Amino acid sequence: MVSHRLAAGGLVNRGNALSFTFDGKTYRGLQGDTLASALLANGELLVGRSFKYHRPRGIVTAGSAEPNALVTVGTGARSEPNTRATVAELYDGLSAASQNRWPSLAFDIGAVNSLLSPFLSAGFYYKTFMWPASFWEKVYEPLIRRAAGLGRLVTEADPDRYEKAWAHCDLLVIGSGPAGLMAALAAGRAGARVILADEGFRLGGSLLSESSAVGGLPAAEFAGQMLAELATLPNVTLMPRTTVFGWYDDMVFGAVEKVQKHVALPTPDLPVERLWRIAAKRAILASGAEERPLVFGGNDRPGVMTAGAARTYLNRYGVAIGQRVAIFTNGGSGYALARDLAASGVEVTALIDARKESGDAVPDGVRLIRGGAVTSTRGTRALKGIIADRSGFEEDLACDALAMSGGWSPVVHLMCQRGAKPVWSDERQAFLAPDVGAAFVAAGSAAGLDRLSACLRDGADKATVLARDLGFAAYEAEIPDVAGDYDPDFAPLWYVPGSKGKAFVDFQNDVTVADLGLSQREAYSHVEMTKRYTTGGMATDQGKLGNVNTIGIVAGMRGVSPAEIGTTTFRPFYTPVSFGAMAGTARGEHSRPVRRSPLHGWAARNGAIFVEAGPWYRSSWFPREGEKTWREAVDREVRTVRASAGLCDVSTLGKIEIFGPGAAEFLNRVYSNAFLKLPVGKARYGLMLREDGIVYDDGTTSRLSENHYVLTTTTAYATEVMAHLEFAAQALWPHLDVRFASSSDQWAQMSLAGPKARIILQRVVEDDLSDAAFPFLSARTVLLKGGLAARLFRISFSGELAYELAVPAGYGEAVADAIMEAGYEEGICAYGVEALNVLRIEKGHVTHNELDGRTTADDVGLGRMMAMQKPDFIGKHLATRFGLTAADRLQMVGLKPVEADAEIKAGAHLLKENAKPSMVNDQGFVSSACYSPTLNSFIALAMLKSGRERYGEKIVVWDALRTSEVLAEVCPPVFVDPDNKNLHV
Amino acid sequence: MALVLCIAYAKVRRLFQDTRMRYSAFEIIKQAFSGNRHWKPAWREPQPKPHYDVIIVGGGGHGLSTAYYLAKEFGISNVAVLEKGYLGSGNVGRNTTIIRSNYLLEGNEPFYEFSMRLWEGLEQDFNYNAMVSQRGIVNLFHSDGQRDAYARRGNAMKMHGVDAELLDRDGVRKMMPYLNFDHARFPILGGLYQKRAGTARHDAVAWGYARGADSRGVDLIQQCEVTGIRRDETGRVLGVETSKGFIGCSKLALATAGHTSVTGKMAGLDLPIETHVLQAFVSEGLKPVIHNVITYGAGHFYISQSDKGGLVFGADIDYYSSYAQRGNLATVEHTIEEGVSLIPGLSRARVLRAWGGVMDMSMDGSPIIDRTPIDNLYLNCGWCYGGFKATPASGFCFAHLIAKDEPHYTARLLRLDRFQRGFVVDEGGKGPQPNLH
Amino acid sequence: MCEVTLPMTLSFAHRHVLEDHIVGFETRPNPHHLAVVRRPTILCVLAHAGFEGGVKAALHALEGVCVRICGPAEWLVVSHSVGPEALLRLVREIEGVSAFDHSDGRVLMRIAGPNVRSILAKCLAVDLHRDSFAPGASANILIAHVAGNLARIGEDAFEIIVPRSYAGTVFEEVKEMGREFALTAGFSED
Amino acid sequence: MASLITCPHCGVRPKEEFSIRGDAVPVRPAPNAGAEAWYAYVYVRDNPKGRIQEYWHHAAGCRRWLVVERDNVTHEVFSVRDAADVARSGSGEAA
Repeated sequence: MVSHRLAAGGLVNRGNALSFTFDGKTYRGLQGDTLASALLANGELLVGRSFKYHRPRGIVTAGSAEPNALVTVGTGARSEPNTRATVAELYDGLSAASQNRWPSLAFDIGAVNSLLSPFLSAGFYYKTFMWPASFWEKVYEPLIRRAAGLGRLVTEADPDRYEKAWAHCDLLVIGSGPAGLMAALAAGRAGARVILADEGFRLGGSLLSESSAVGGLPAAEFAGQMLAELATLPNVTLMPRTTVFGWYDDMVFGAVEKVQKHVALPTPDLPVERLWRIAAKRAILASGAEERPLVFGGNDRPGVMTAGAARTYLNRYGVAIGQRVAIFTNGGSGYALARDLAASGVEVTALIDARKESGDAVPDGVRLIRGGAVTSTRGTRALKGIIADRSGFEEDLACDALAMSGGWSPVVHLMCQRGAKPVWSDERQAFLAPDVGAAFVAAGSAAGLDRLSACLRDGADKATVLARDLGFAAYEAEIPDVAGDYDPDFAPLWYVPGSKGKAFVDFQNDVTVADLGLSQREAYSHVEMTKRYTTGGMATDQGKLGNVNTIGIVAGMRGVSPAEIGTTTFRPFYTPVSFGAMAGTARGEHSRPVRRSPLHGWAARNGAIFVEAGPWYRSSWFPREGEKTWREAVDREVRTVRASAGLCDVSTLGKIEIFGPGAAEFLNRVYSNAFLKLPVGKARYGLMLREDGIVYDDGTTSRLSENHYVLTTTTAYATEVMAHLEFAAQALWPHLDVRFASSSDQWAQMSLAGPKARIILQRVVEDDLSDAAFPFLSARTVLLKGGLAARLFRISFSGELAYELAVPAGYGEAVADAIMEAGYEEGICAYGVEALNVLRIEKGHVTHNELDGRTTADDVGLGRMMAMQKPDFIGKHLATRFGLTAADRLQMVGLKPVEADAEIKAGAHLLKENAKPSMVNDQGFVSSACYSPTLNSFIALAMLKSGRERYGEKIVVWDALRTSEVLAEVCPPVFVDPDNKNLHV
Repeated sequence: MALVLCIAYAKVRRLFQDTRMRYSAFEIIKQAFSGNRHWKPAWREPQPKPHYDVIIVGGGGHGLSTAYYLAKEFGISNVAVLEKGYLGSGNVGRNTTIIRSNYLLEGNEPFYEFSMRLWEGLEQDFNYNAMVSQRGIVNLFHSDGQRDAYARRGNAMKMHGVDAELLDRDGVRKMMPYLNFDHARFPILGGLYQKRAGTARHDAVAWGYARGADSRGVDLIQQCEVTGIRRDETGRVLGVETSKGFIGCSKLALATAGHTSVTGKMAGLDLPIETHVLQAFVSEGLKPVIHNVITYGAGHFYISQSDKGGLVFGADIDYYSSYAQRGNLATVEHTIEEGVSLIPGLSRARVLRAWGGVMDMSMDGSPIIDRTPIDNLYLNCGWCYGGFKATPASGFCFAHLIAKDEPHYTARLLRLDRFQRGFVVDEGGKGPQPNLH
Repeated sequence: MCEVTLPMTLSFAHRHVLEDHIVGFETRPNPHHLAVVRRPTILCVLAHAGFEGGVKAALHALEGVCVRICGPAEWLVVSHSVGPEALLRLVREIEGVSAFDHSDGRVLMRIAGPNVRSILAKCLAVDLHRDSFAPGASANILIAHVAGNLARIGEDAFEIIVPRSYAGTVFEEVKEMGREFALTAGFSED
Repeated sequence: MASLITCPHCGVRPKEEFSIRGDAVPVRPAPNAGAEAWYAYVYVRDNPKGRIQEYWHHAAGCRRWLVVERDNVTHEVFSVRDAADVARSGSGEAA
């Protein structure tokens, strides 16, 4: 390979050589290179393969719109597919590999598709692969899928860190080229909080590629000088390597900062990428302009790139894109490149200008072909020559690089992400930024300006206006002179007539002019349909490079202005954003915040197995030595509770302190049952409905003093119920004098249940707990021995004599330990939510398995809790609708298998004996099921059509999903102590 | 005169059917040898006639499929589809392409299974490859309670004769080893698997129906925005005011999900609907890695990989009312957090594009296919997240309703008055708050 | 009745929820440090309709307390010198007040250092520039995905109060976000 | 709006701090208003395209319910008021 690095020039650090590999081969680059510039410097033209035809492809741009030079960077779990080599900052040890080729980049079997291309026209797959029907999944689709995609995703977990942050500023400047720099400086000097963000690793934007002198200095030096001043301003934040990818409502911008993408081994103290949400009062889009490729036969040959890219490689990286460079242009841009190449001593084969005349200066010794065009190119994996056509006269010119310039399109993407469409300008032959209001304006070439001097002034002017608008004193910026400024003005040339071979508009997706023609002939004429049918603009560059050409060509085919065609919809993201940056730290075990019960440590010490329950980890069961299955542990825990006593952590229940003279009335309205007359010192079970008459949640509420209640919710609905009550208090009945706040975290709450519960608890509690002194449903503050105040409630979910004791969270573990010690001789055990579930099923108590958002109070046998005599409560008025009171509704029943050892599982459905399974015959379903060690049988709660009329009926528990059918008897849903004798002992 | 018109019409209609170009491998080869210059337009671009038997408002998936089935199954082809944008510019062009029939309730399961059956024969039926790919869907569960709920759903499916399997953790791992099994906040316990579910190429569905309807004589009129509904003194619909003038009709059918409240209001309808935006996303193209459709049970996240290699995924709606087809960053982040939590390897992939679809969120999360209090006005709306998979059955059942004035059996419970009568079809049990469905 | 020999009086050890998170050798505080206060007094105070202004004024008049704003007519009253019972008695004397002890329901941390705002910018969305969140300001706010309360107690010092059950998550997340600045963490001396 | 809401009590806050309930225009009927009124309150939504009022709950902030008046096409916010103030003023109209 011939080195393409020039002896001098560029902003690369020639004293710092970096070693990297591409497809296993080792190369040298320089600090300051991108991977693309380093590959070019090494003479590597072929860097990728296209999507459909697997055509050999080279680097086309020097920026983020690159469609071809996509490589996989990194190895192992750090592999990153589809990385644009043109923006990948080179570092020592970088390892890159080409994609979408087999067996190798130089020899790719898939290239046979190119020969088949007549059959693979746009949308061909919609017209075939339909016969026979079964072949799509079996034959055709696997073939298509094998060809799909570009890079390969590694499925290992990412070893690196990511962060997210917020930033706030008066003015966000997007882009650090001439307009952006001047804007930041003007607003910064005026005292505004400025953020200057740029996707590049070196700030300065196009100034870094410029050969003009600005303010008497080389452009890059001028940029350096301005940046140095900006760095001294405390109110200015410079954010290199930061791509603003999205503009969202309320002037919030999404940006991603590559913090450590330029090191081989990232330090774990920093993220590799950081997602920024930038809340800006004002913003300036100074994102520059994108050069359009020209569309002619073979315009995708490796060695063909945009003139601006060629100029960047030359001026910024000191790399000539070839030894003999031809230039094909329709405007001043090609001339600027010709002058710079000539000045650097690179041979310019010919400068072919599609225009018949222009005032642009041609450097000495460069052959100018006016009114000419390139109609095709030669070479397979690298450009060997071009066919230039002037007035029908064809000439074969040997060259190893071709720079093309089809004019410039302002980069207006961000401004169009919120619905506004860019506006076609006949004068500029480009789509310009829409007016999106005064808070966000474009400046410089993003605003359609062309000359450097104009861009510098525009940036300063616009920032001055915005800063003044925010109340900052106006600052008149001096605008530096530009020596060697040129006019990149151009004449439209959408497509070179007479082109031979494929002329591409979308390089990556292999969309050609012929494909566009086909889409129009077939009536996919709206630009969105054209896009969707041809896939033009749907590649990883999202049409940055090709879309305007597509629009121009389609406009030409239809004989209308591009304005009439319009653009497709711009949507985030400006450039692709890693999932890692978007996820930040929320991944793996940290994907959601964890809530820990104050009794977590106690449960862990007692051997608990924890289970995820919403944000919580709840103690599920407490296996003891010798217990082989969870069932053994649960059965023992249940038996112990029924025979003696058990202690269970119920701290996760929601607890709300309710105060005020209006509290009673408030509770009376949010619960379906009566609450006005709840005595002080008493708890009551309450049922809460939604306004549609369906049960929402249940729990107990206790009156601690005249105007102070504590309400409990289920664990699952704690958050929702709190919001529901706040809504009722604030939006429905603001005149009620009631105030409340959550106290869920204040209390460690434990349920002590079982016939021995009182004896054990009395050993810890000072107050008299006899049934007379503390009867069922008592609720009040008691003193523990030693003086600690606690709340004690005599309520039961298990159906046994039970208490719930609440102590300040920090004491929870100590108190639980004391109770366990106090109950040691009674054989007390810790029990978890699994045993709790068995206990409540045996007792016929409902949970959200039954209250699944479709059940009424009556459905679950709680019809008596609908206090319809109350004038109003939430859910009262729609609860009487026909559908909610129909006789064939599902009602809660119990089920007992006819054969005791037959297992019933929740989720099974119910069928009449000998009935054919069908939705019409479906009788209901099993909502909860368990093995009952008390009854020595599986039991279940089920929702059955007209269930309460069907006690005694045999019914089939149909579980085809788990291939089980069990005959069961329908029974009342309370399996133990139906008369509640145990509660009142 | 009328007779002459009828004969002329019949001739024209036959002409369309006769000259309809059949798509096939043979045709592709034949066309290739003439430089692909002789492909015919997929559909006409007609001017509206003064009057149609049926006008369908909305040229999205549901409107087009309704037109197709009206013409093909019910013999009504004097039909116009009025589309304010381009064909398929509704949510059919803006979704995550999932098709499935794994529902719980009697109001839904038979309907979506009917849709699934239609999907299975769709491409041969309308001679267009919509890439219906029955690659299977796995709904992951992460707790015992969730397993029970999925078991209940799977058994409901089987009750209706639909395929369903309950996978355990090992079964899931075998099928999708790249999921987060070892460091998950919410461990994967198993999944409900429907093999026959999958994806379809969304745009092609619209195009296939459009081409099929057009070839049967339906006028597909694009860039034609309905601005009003003209009714006589009895309230009957006479026709619609449009950006292309007044167009009369005997029956008017609305298939404008996302904007149903707006079009409904033109006829004075008040509906149980709120409009919300749902974002969806696609990654850069990657070599095939995800072979089926996955839903994450510990959050709301779903993902599949397209035949082009892009990972197509989505999650929750943005929760606020919106008619803007764009969403907010917080939802993007949330969605991708869910994704990386479920599939750690996604971290180094890149998301390419986000888009937003506006949806009718109904008050129980289920759609409405019904007559309205106005005699000759028909309603198809309330599709929430689920409209794409319903496209065939929605069109078929709506066509049935329009043609016969009685509901198709599978859509009989999707009635407008179900809220008033208390027969909601609340698959999620979330109650009357539309953004929770 | 069984006889169990349990002492007539029990003494229960109080345990801080972050004991599990701050273990082993405590590093010397760096310039960036996260200090967890062991047992502050924290009351939740609510004013009833019509008494908002009076309650607010009376709370601010209390000695030895800091008043943190939660929302309209809702405050956290924090003290490092007055115990919960005593403070509750004082607060309940104010007309139109309802209050309860939340000292065990909340965890209080202080974070300080020259780059403290950069650390917090990774944990919360609000602009902490002194023009919009000056020393003395406090508010309920989402911190590390958890609803908590933030107060600015100095130019480069903030106080974070979060629910006890979530404190571990918040503590770990703040520490993680502080790695860039070598943030240290430990129980405070007071 | 979709990014930031200016809470009347807490100032500018991100969307993540809020949960959203839906249309804030329907007013809960009197207990004896009749089935039709209750049906309309619970189920029927005007759902206009344009200016709307919506309930937002500042769940991670002051925990107040807010009535956000906004445009559901442009996402512009016109006002954010405490829901209790709106309810006390007797109607959904601007006080």
